Amino acid sequence: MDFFVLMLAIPLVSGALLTVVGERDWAPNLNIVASLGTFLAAVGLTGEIIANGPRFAFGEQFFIDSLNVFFVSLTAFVGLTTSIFSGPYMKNEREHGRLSVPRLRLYKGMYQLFMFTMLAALTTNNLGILWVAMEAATLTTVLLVSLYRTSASLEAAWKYFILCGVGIAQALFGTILLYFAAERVLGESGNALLWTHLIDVKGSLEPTIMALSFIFLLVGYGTKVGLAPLHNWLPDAHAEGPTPVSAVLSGLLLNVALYAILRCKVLADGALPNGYAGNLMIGFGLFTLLVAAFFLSRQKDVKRMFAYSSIEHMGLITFAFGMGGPIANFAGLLHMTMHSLTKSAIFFAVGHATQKTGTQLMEHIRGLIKINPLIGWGLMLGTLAILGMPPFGVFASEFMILTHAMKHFPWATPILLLALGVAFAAIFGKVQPMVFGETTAKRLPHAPAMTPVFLHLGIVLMLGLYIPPYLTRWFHEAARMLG
Amino acid sequence: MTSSIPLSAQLINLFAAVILLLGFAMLAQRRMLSLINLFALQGFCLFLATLVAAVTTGQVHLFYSAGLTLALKVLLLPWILHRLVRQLKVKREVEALINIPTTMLVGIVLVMVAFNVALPISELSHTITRGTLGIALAVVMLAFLMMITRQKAISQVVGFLSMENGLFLAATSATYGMPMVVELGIALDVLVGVIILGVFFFQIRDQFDSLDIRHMEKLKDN
Amino acid sequence: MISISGLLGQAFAILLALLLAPLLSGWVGQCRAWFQSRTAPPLLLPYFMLQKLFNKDVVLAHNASSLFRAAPFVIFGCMVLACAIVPTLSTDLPFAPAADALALVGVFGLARIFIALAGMDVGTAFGSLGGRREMLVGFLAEPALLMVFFTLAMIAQSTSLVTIVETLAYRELVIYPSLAFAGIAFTFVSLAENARVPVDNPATHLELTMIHEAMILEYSGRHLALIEWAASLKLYAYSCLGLALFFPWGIAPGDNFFALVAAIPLLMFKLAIGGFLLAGIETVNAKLRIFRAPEFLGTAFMLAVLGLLVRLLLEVRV
Amino acid sequence: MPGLLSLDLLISAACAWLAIGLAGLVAPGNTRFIARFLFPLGAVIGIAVGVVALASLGGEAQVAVLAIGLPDLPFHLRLDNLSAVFALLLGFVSAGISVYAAGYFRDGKGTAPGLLCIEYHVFLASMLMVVLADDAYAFMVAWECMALSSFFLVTTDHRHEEIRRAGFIYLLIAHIGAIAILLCFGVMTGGSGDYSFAAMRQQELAPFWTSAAFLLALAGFGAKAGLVPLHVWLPEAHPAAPSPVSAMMSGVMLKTAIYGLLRVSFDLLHSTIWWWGVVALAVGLLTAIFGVLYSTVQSDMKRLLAYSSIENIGLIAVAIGLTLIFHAYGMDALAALAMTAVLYHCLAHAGFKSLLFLCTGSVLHATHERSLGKLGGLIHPMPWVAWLALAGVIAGAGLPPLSGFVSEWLLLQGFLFSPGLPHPWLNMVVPVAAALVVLVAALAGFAMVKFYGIIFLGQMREPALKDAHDAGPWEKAGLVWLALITLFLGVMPSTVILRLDAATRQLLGAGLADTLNQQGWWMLAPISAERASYEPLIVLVTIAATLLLARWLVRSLFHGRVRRGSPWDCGYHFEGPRAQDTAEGFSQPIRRIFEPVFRMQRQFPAARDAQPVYNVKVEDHFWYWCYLPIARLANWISALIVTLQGGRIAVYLMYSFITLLLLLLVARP
Repeated sequence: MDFFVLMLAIPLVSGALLTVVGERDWAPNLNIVASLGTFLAAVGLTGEIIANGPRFAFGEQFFIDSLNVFFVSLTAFVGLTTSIFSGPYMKNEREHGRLSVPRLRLYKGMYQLFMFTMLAALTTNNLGILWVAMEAATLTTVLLVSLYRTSASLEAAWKYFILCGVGIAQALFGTILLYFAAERVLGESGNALLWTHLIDVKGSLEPTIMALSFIFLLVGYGTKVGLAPLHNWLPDAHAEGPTPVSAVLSGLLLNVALYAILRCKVLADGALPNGYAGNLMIGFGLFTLLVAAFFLSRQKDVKRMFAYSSIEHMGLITFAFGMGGPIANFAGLLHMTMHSLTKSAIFFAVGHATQKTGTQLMEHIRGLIKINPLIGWGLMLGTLAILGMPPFGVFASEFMILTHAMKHFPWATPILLLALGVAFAAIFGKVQPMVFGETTAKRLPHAPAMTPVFLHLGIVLMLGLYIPPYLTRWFHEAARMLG
Repeated sequence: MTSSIPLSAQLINLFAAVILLLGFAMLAQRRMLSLINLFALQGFCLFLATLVAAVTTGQVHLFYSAGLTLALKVLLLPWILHRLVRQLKVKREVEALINIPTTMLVGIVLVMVAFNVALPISELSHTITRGTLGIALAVVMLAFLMMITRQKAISQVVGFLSMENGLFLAATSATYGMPMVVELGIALDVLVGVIILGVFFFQIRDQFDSLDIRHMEKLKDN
Repeated sequence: MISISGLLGQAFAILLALLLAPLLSGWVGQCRAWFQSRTAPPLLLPYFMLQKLFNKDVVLAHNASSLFRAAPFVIFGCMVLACAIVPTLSTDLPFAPAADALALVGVFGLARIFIALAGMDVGTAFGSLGGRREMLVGFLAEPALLMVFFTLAMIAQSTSLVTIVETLAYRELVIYPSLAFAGIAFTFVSLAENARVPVDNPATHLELTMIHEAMILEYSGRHLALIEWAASLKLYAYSCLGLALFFPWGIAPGDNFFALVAAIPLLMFKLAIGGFLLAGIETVNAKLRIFRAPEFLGTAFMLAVLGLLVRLLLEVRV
Repeated sequence: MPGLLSLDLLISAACAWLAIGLAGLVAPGNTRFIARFLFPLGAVIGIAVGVVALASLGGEAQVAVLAIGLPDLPFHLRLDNLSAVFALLLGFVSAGISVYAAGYFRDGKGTAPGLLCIEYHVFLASMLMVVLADDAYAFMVAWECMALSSFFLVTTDHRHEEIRRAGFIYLLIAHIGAIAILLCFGVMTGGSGDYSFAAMRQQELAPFWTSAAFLLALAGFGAKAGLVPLHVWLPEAHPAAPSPVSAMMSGVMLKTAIYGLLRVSFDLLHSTIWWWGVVALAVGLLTAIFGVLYSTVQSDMKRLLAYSSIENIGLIAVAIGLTLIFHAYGMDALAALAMTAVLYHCLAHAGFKSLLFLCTGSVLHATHERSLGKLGGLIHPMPWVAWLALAGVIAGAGLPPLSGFVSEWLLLQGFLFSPGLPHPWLNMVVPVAAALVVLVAALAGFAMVKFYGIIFLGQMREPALKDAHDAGPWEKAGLVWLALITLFLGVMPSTVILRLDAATRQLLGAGLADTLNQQGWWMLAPISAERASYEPLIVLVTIAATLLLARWLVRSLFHGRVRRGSPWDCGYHFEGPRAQDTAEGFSQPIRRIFEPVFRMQRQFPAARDAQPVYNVKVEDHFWYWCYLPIARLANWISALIVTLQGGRIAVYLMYSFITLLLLLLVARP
């Protein structure tokens, strides 16, 4: 059977199934098995693409090349580890009485559907379907964010819904404009939203329309990425939702939104001269980075703080892609990978830490290393990794971004370094007392799942010291595709 | 110049103008039910505009679009909203952030901006209804303004839906519709979105005893 | 290369230093008494003192440590080395390359550290007070002394004492204004380093202002003898250093035996004059409060730096 | 090919250290296995590193490219003479510290011994990689690993708030420094995008950019080395860390920063501009004076040593400045003299400061007390530690015949040549700087006397000190090893400098070997014997001979009776230990004379207080002048920025709207 169809079908079917039977004892295992199946299918698909080159599916509606297969495998992998993590996490939540059985069902069902929407968004060739899938991803996660039904989580979900809904409406307007421009070249054949067709004619698209279109797309999908000042939903949603959801939001959804921008940027670059799109992204990236860095020092809630850290890294990645060129794109892709892996690992550790201490307020979390060294070290190493300390891979990508910026955009380097320095001081100053010191934590009814944390960190560590050649080739190819 | 424009285009332009007018009306309207009715009316004009475009060009999927608009924007969504308003007992909008005359002035400025932005594009368009793109953008912006100024969750949602109307207008009138699969997807998303919102309203009212979004300002950093 | 005569001359210089040093202290004491219209103690009093102290029992405090017992010997060793380095009679000193002017300061510093530590060892109030003040004087005096040496080293293009003396004594006579500054600074430093008025008073006990005496309060018997001997050796070394640097005439060049013989009375004559002047200075000055000492030494430092600048400004032709 | 062998051996040594560290994780709780087996094994490897580096001195540079690293930039490694000098330092000094640590980490308090083992050995391996790295990425990775592992070591006992704070400040400043270093590398690539050092050597930069690179390097490496005003982490982190770690950080890690500065200034950058030297000299002098003054007024023995490390780093920076000045004017023989002083002081300081820190470790173990005010008289229960510490103290005070004096002597000799500089201002100002160097050296003596006298001499200030015990055999072995290094460096300067010559020759094209070879091995005369000479062995032998002879004569001529009695104390009633100087009292003259330098809060007793309390707290001006304003500024900015997140959804929508409008109106192409 076709790997691609399997990869989309498994989460869709299991999502539907879990919505019905999600309260059973074996439901968490089904969740894991489904994620594993998705992951294996994604691996198979990756192998196929690497071996045979790009391919279509469902006519020309879906298209998989080395760029999006990279995102697909990353998404499927983090999806798998998150499902492993969420098993014990959700059990503990239920023991604490924060979640009822129907909610658990909702969680598992929506989780799989969310994976489906992301995978669909990543693999579609049709920019319209991309939009539909992005909107659907918002809808599924809104329910996940408000899972606890507390006033705070409702507020967060409401803001998430409205802001992202409005944002994504801008993206739709951008898509319409794009279609408008493409139609003039491609005619009304219905192919005018297919990326593979658009890429062939990108040079002849009308620049005025493309510029407007890209602005709308950037503002629209940028809201979803969390670019400042469109980011306001992000910390709320991350902090108030269940931790596995924070992990996938931060680790995956932001990537997918950025992926959407990247696809549009390739078209805009073809139509517009002088790196217009790139400059816009550089501007947004730097502003986001700087703003997020200064936000960090005022945080009290641990998940909120790491949400801002995600914004910061998204700014950095946007900046990298804005610079363009093979090296910066490579660095951007690498940084996306590292950020996804590291940030989800951090959220896993944070999730257990908050369960143990019963609070998300950092001033009340102390001495994690004492009550459970694995959680403590997981959080500590994850934080150091996300702050760009070698030998973790985040440093590798930051090094490449910085060096590239120094070469081509020297004026931006002080801003980058200032932001990174401020972020370091803010985050590390808060995490260190949480990990070290005397403890206030208690034992959990279910043993925490720390394997995903160290699995992620292990990969990040390995990639910091050694990037296997086939991965390099793959990244290079993907980076070349971005121009 | 004007005489050379065919009747169908004049009709579409007319409906587009009415949609814009309704956008202003919604901006000024405080009563919740009237707001929803205005929204339904706007959807109806959209339906008419799409229908005219469909008849003129003879494209089949525009007929589907028109049907979809009629079903969703004119009938289903207003009906759901009506039910919600009645069940949640939300009568009136509380005083807006900015008073209504000022809002209208800002709205007029926005319309000028939108026209200005859309002007270069309209000149490039070869469809008969190229002027509508500016109007569509203006409707989107007015809806945006409405979302900013309103204090009730429901009126924000109406604003959101009105924005979708603007987008639909752009899609159907200016470009003669997107590919069918996309339009279906969009419609599905809107529908699911409204249903989820409906569920949400009840949860919000249970939590906050009100649908006033001013209660939802707890999550902040300063 | 090292010659037999050189070695003999070196040994003789050391012996002479060991013998003459107490005499110099006695002479200064006698002059002081004259200045103060007192009956002078015998000139050989320091020798009697040493004899007496060596014969006495050592009374050690209960908690005196091994360092306390070792320190007098170390200090004595340092001072002997210092006397061996300073050209007193001849410039043919096999030991001279072992330490130049900078190292000489270091050797004095080593002795200072030991005496300060020994002062702190028993743990009395006076002992640590003395140690602290000694280090205070030390860190103020050393830079000034170094600057003096720098001035001279720049004149002679060398820090080797022998080379300096040879330059000043045997080459054509040039008037160096910088030397005047350096000389005054050196005098100031010598007074401070040898625990003389106006910085310290060697003749007092039971004063809260004492420095040197406070450190050695707990010493007795042969230990005290060695320390006293070392103190007079230090005075001798400084005096000879001053004479060698500023009045180098008469120091025998190389292994000229006759010049060496002639140098002895000349040295004694110069030392006598120097001792007399020292006593004079001590008499006309009052002991300074301890926190005036930094000002005093600061002046010395300023003078030394001025000397250096004068040297650089007026005397160096670039 | 035998040439490549020594680099390979060093790489293997780094791997072996890593392996030892990982072995510690196998049985993290087994103190016996880790302390008695792994740490001594690490020491053996340390000696091997030292020997290999020593053997490779003077040889051709060896390069290797590892398969790890970035895709376009694999790890380049290079062993040249400069690296070899610092690898030698690392190897020999770390051997002593590791042996000591084998006895020190016995009870495994706080962090588990296995974790300590891995942190410690990763620290060692990363320092070795720092000196071997030959491209910016490898260097940065090793550099930050070094910072990170040492951070974890510093926070070993993380239960205390102030230790965590110390660790935080340390890592923060290390990170800022690393950023500056990275920028410096970026500047040095000159836009070529090639980050290997080999490519940087090829770059011809404009003077502006070379100066920028130098200043960035000075700031970046200065942050690690502890140059003012980036020193604030140092007096916090050193006392917080376990003593072997303090020893390692102070003795070895600070030197890697010096290594980096030398590598950038003399190897990677081609031209030298004279004012760089002036900057380095000025910063160094400021650092040295600041460090030594603060070191004299400390009441915590490890803080005292930490400030003393700042002072020594300042002196090294002064020497670097002098080297730069000479080098800029093409006076390379003199530059070599000053460079020798730099390298020698690195070695000397590594030896004696590690020794002193380890001694404080033994004291800490024996008494559980770091505050000088509660120590005293420890020479009685701990004679070994006390006498070995004396060697460190003499070297630290810069006195003959031990190691510290040699480098100071060389430095002063260098200063003596500065009037020959062909620059109308420098040839006058620079010699005067020498006076300040001497002031620093003399004040260091003050600090050292305070350190030694208050810890080891006098009466015990607390009754519990009677139960103190001397160091164990492992600790003694480590201390003796370091004391021997100090002694060797002190008395055999010519031998050592002849080895160092290869490094100065590589960096400057000149060295001291030619002149030194003309004289005997015992004589140090860098220019000529007439010009200046120093024979520490003769000094030592003379003093020792006189001492022994005097003792023998006194013993044989006189009776030599000894009685014990209570102290005389000038006839006063002999008070208890409270009558001695406290740590604060001892430094009172310094505080008084240099009052403006300190930020002091004093509390005086009133005349009729029943329990008079005197309290003095000395703080760092720089903290209030530099750091707090920056922190406040950052705080203010972030307070401003968080208003973006005000909680109102209408406002959020407005941001989005305004952004869109702005882009539509302003940012159209």
